[in-house]
Amino acid sequence: MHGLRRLSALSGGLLPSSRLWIVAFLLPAALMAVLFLYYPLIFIVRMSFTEKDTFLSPGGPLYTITNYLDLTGRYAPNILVTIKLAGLATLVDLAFGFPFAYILIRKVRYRDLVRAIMVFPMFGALYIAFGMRFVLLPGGFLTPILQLLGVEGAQVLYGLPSTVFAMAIFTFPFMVMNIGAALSNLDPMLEEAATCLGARPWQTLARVILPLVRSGVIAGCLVCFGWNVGAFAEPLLLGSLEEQRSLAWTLYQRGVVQLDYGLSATMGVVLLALAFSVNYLSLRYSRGGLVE
Amino acid sequence: ATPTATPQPTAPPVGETVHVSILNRDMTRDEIVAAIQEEGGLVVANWTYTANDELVNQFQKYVRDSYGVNITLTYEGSQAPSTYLTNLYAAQAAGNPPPYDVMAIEENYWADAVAHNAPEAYLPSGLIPNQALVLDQFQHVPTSIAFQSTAFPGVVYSRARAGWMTKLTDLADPRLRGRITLPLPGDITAGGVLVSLAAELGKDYRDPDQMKEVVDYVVDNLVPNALKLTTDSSEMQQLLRSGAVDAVVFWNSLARLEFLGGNADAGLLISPSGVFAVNGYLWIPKGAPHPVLAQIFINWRLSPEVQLPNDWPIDHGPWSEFHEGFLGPAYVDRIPAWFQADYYTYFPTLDQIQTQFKTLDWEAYNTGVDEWMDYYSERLGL
Amino acid sequence: MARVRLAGITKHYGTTVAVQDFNLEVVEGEFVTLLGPSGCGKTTILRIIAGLVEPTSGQVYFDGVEITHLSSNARNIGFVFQTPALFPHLSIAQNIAFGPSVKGYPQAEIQARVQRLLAMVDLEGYGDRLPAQLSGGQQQRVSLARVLATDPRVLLFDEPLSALDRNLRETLKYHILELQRKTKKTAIYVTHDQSEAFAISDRIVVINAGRIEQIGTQTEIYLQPQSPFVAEFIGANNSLAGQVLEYSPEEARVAAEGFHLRCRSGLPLAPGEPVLVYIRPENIQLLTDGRSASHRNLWEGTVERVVFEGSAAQVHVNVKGRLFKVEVSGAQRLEVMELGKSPIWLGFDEVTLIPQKSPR
Amino acid sequence: MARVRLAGITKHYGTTVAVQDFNLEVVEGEFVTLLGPSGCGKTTILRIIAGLVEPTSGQVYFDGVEITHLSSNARNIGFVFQTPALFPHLSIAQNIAFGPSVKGYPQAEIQARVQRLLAMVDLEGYGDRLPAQLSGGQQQRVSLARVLATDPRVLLFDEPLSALDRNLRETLKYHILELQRKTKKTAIYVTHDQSEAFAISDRIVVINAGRIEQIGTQTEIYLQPQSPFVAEFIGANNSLAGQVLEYSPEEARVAAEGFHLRCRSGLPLAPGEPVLVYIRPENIQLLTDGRSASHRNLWEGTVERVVFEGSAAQVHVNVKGRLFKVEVSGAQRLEVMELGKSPIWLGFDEVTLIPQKSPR
Amino acid sequence: MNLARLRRHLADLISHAYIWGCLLIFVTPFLALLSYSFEKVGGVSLVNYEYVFGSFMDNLLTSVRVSGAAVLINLLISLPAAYGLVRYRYPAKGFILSALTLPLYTPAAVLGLSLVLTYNFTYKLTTSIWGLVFAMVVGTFPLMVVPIVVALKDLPQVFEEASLSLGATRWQTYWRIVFPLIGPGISAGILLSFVIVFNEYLVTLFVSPPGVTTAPLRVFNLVRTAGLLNTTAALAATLQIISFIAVLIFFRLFGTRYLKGTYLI
Ligand SMILES: Nc1ncnc2c1ncn2[C@@H]1O[C@H](COP(=O)(O)OP(=O)(O)OP(=O)(O)O)[C@@H](O)[C@H]1O
Ligand SMILES: Nc1ncnc2c1ncn2[C@@H]1O[C@H](COP(=O)(O)OP(=O)(O)OP(=O)(O)O)[C@@H](O)[C@H]1O
Ligand SMILES: [Mg+2]
Ligand SMILES: [Mg+2]
Repeated sequence: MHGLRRLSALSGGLLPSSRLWIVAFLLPAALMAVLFLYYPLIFIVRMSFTEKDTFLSPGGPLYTITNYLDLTGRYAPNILVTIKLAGLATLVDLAFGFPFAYILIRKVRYRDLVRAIMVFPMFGALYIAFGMRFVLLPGGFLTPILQLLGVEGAQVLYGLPSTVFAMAIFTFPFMVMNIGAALSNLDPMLEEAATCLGARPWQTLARVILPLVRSGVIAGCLVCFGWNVGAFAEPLLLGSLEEQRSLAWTLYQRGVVQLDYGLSATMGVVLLALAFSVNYLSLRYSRGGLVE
Repeated sequence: ATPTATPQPTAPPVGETVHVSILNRDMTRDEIVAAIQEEGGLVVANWTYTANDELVNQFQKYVRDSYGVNITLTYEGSQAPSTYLTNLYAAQAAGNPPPYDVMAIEENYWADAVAHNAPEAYLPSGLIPNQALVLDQFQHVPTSIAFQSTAFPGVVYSRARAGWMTKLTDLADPRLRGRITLPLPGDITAGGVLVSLAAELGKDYRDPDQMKEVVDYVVDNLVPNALKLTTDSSEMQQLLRSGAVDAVVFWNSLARLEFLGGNADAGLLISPSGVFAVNGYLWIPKGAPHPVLAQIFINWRLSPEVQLPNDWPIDHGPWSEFHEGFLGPAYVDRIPAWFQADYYTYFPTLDQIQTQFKTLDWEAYNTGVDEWMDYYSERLGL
Repeated sequence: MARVRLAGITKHYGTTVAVQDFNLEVVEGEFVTLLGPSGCGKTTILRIIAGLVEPTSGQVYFDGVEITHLSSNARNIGFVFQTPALFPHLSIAQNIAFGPSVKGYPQAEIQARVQRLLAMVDLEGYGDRLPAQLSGGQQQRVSLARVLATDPRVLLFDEPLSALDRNLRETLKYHILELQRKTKKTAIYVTHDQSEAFAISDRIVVINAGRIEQIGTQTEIYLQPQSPFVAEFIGANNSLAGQVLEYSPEEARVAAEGFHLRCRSGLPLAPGEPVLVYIRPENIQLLTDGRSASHRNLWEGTVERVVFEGSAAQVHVNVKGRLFKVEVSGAQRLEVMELGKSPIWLGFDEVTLIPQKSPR
Repeated sequence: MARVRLAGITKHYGTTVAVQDFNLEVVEGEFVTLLGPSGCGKTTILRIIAGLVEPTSGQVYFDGVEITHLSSNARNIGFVFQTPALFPHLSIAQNIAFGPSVKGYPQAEIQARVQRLLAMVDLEGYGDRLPAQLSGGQQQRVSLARVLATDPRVLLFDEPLSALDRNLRETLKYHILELQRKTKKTAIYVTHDQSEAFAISDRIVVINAGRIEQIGTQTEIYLQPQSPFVAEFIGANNSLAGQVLEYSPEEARVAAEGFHLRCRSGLPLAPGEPVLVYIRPENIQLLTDGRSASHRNLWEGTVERVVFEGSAAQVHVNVKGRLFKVEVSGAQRLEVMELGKSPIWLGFDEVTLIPQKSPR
Repeated sequence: MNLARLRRHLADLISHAYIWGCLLIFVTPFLALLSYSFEKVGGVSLVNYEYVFGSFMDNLLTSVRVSGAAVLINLLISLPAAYGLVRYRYPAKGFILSALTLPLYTPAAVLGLSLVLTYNFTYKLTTSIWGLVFAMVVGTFPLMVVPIVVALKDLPQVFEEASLSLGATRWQTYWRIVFPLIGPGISAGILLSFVIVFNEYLVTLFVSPPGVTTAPLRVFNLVRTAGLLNTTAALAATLQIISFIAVLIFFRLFGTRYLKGTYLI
């Protein structure tokens, strides 16, 4: 309140300076967020306490907490798988993304071209998963190479490695973007200063670069993890039974296929909690200063 | 090929009327045309067909040719038929018109819908003279009629690599480790297989506890052999063809699709303990916004020209998807020449249909399925 | 402590020629400044010496040993950048300790050095602060200390003062000079500010478009510019193009754009030779009565404008339709404020003559 | 064209007081400069006049009419910003036409103005270019033209030259001055650069921490600073604190930090009164033999360091253990280069005295 | 000596090879789809693309309509929001921005489920396409607003001040100065939200009303029911090609500056 009142003094003559204006500017966005995000989310929290699809029945919903018991009991492995997949994909992103970002920012002149091509994964995990399956399926592009390596296609196709790999491709740009942003804020002069002071490349990396892009790395990891927690198409198309247990997919299976909306909503709530908490942290690391 | 054979129009000749029970009206041709014009289009819920482009074109053409009206046919393909029911029940509970005019999905869903009092009584109808072509065993008058007669989930296997297979329980054979696919839990694909397995294992599908024993058998003996749990037919086809798996558990139609696609190695396994048909049925939800077109569609779908579309410009593979066995004697002599030699390898004779295909007690099935299907999910960890 | 020699250094960036056939020898303990306008290649040369950029051709020698392709971290140089470039996550002491520590010096030795250097740059007690807690000038002093901590053979400075404000610049300039004198290290300093170059250098290398224009001491550069570029860059603002009329070792007579000039010239000039004539604003005296003056050249003109600038005043004088700038300092700068559009005399002796076809 | 009056303007930003009780009257056609260090509130005052910031209290009058709360777009002012702030998506001509066009002038009239103004700032033929295709100096000239296009009542300049390099600054400075003289518009100019202020102003307002320190012409400010702040800001570098020993209208005698000084003072001073003494480096003469000189003050010292800066040299002289700076210009600046640590005499007459408890 | 030089060149070579290797992996799925889409029994053919402009045209048009509506509404909401977030000072601004951008972090399946449970099942708003549109708007709002916020923050306030001091009204200032100058940011927002909405299938899978099948959903459904047909591959490839062309056009016009801070680049 006090801050708002001070507003007119701060903005002086430049801006239409009344509290009403701020409200007017932000109202449509707020309305939309509340109507189409927060209200439905609160709604599924309620739904997660109802039994199966009883909320549809004329007699009204039956309330229960068994969904949560189920989730922490029977579905605990599913939560763990979800976290495992997202975690591994994040690690893969980090391992490949850091050098990628470094080379991109420090050595590459055709950066816009690279960025344009890097947009491909963003078109959706669906295409990636289809494409990967298509490439890896026996008879696909990679079959000759795999045969050369003595691997049987089908073994590579379904399982942890291919699922994690597809997930990692999808979120790779997020990792590169975050680390790249941190790196481009890091003055190359600092690296040169370290070199001139006699530091070998690995000393420069360990003692100057890494400490200074730490927040970018953490933010990148968190964002990747947050997105991958909701992975759907990759486990469905590329996972074995184990990977297919990931929550977003089970949620769909339980809710839409088996009409257990209560349980499905519960999984939604858990996923949401996972994604939000992780991304809240990443916001703090990467974008807090955007408007403040 | 030029499409010549057009199904007979359902419209009465000028001057005469037909009785349309759903509207409880006698309608002249002009009234029907007016109704079609008014309705303008319809939505069909169906998840099985891939040749739906051609189907859409042909039906629109048929209406244009027969009544001189351009209409739109929306052919809703969805991966989960249960979504249709949820959408339908939700709309009906809200007092909204249902989102679909024709439901073309498996019998069990019809049974579920009946339990929800969702289907409309529309048979017999003057707009559906083709009803007469269909055997009684494929009719649930007044609410539904089959457009398939021999669909069932089962095993399709490689004759070359697994020619020794004779029954469903052979899927547990150690020779098949990592070389089969199984359906995901959830819908009738998994349900149908489990029911057939129950018969093979001597269990009663009506008893959920016995079905759980079947589930245990599957999880303990079959799942370890599975390369992938999937309900994605193309994936199965490709795996089968490339030799990555020796047998897949899916619908019987896959075998002939493979054959028609040039893979003569795919064989269809029919369990010695018999076959439970899980056919697709056509019904109209209560309050459907386009009842006249819905019935014209149903009638058209039942016509021999559409069941065995010899004159459409479509490939052999998709061709077979319109035909799931004879619905009655009227269809028998429409088998195309190019398929006659192999027809009875992949389709039963009318005789076999009438004697070997067993009907499920869908009420009993629907009462118990949630329980044991959930158990299946649980055992799989899904 | 080291001799630095650049032999025929050339550097191309794509089609840009940043440095062209650059030869320079810097002796031990000397303070050499590279002076030139923006983009002339100063930084590139410095970075080639530092090993941060590889020359397209040519060699770099330290103490007679070629090190052209030696990596930067093995050269033992001290590079002071335009910005302090302190490691923001390390304390001041850790920053200074960085060099010795990556070289694996013993801890006790490192601590001792840090303390000594903090004292040397007048920042005792600041060791535990982070760079962000220091002012710009203090930071630049820390960066000096950090560079000295590894006891480098050569000190390289790339416009280390240009990001600071004027007062700080003055102070730090002397600080740098004193440190260099104290440590007796060879220093190569880059700047585009001539007064900075004049203030601290033993020798100045004037660079234009990647080439050396002139090498010399401050006064050589200032009094005997050897090319129009140097003359203009050093600020001889009044320039005329003319021809030698007469030449004797004592005096040359030049006709330029309608003016007659008498001047001395170090170079022998042939009559008829085209020359550029530069007259520095601060070398001209304003005389209210010119007839009694003893200047070699004495012109009459009218004052067009007087601009008071504090410690000096700029007077623009119109002589035969051409404006000449005169810089007036001392007590006279206050008197000229009162001048209207009055007639006035310009008297001057020092004139710079540069043959127009002098080799560049 | 308009009189501008600020009456008791105060501006608070939260707890920061940016401007405190500011009173100023600028007459028609006058060129007034606000001079002060960074953060002293210059920009704030200018923006209050422009209507871009509302004062916390106090009034702004144009031609006697209060406009304190009038919105900026209704004031008819011309504001030239530090950066040219040309609209990058509009051509030069469209930029100039922007003001007249939002005011709905007829097209023909707008075109005529644009042409006239392009000519006025020497940019004919540049109308179709985009701002990015012009150099910084040209851009700033366009921004002048853009501002003049609406025929504003007052011209406001907020350090319009500080983003340009030195040479451009010189040229544009005169350009601005000439345009102002030609159009006879009231101008208020903000800068932190004293030589800029001296060069162009009718009157200078020296500001410190949001308050006026002194208002006066260039020479008043330079020769008679009325507070230690002004004296130091204007650059009287040698300062001493002392006490008046004797006072007569012709001469005051002061003892300061062990030195004796004789000087004139405009103010009457009582003996014993504490004063600050400022001696400008450029007011001191270096004499190799002091005994024959006629300066009021004559001190002996030794040269500590000579810094050649081109048109001048800085000599640091140690007198009784204290360093004094002397600026040497003219021919002597070359001679002092040769001075070693030799004894030397400082002679000077002009000394600035400021009572230490002078009201601020 | 020359060895040192060789080593540097080799390091450079490896660096660039690494970048291109990664890029190749990114585009492999697309290239696979593309090559498959040209396959036809007995050779290479464009015939599969006839379907894209035949029976898939409806889906494409639906996609275009949904994307268009979503992007437009998004823009109308985002412009004032961004202005209010950047140009005013008030407490908890960062919190408000976070709250508005959270949808980006909501797993699509959860967003879809919550919307379908709330609006389709509970409030029975099943038949309208607007549910889908708004689901898209809320999901991509952050992608629209963040580039605009970045552009506005990058836009020195001095342009607005200059405009005002030259006599322009506030509306004239917005229309003639602010909007054109944050054009690249607006375009970045449009690009990002378009690319995402245009390719979104998961939220659509939940919330699309009967009879409304967007192109990506069609791809998903077809692949799940009919397998990966050449024609489906053609549709999927077409979607990606359209998206990529949009990206290329944008990059050519505006570069990547305004994509910074948008999670994507
Ligand atoms: N990495 C690079 N790539 C391409 N061209 C470069 C690079 N570095 C410098 N140049 C070009 O080489 C020339 C010399 O640049 P350099 O930085 O050495 O000049 P400088 O004298 O230090 O200028 P300044 O005073 O502006 O720092 C310039 O034309 C510059 O544009
Ligand atoms: N919008 C603002 N919010 C808070 N404080 C401000 C604002 N604008 C200026 N100030 C403060 O008011 C004081 C005066 O600022 P102002 O910009 O007027 O100084 P200035 O003399 O123009 O300085 P400079 O020479 O650096 O431009 C400073 O302390 C500054 O930090
Ligand atoms: Mg440089
Ligand atoms: Mg300012």
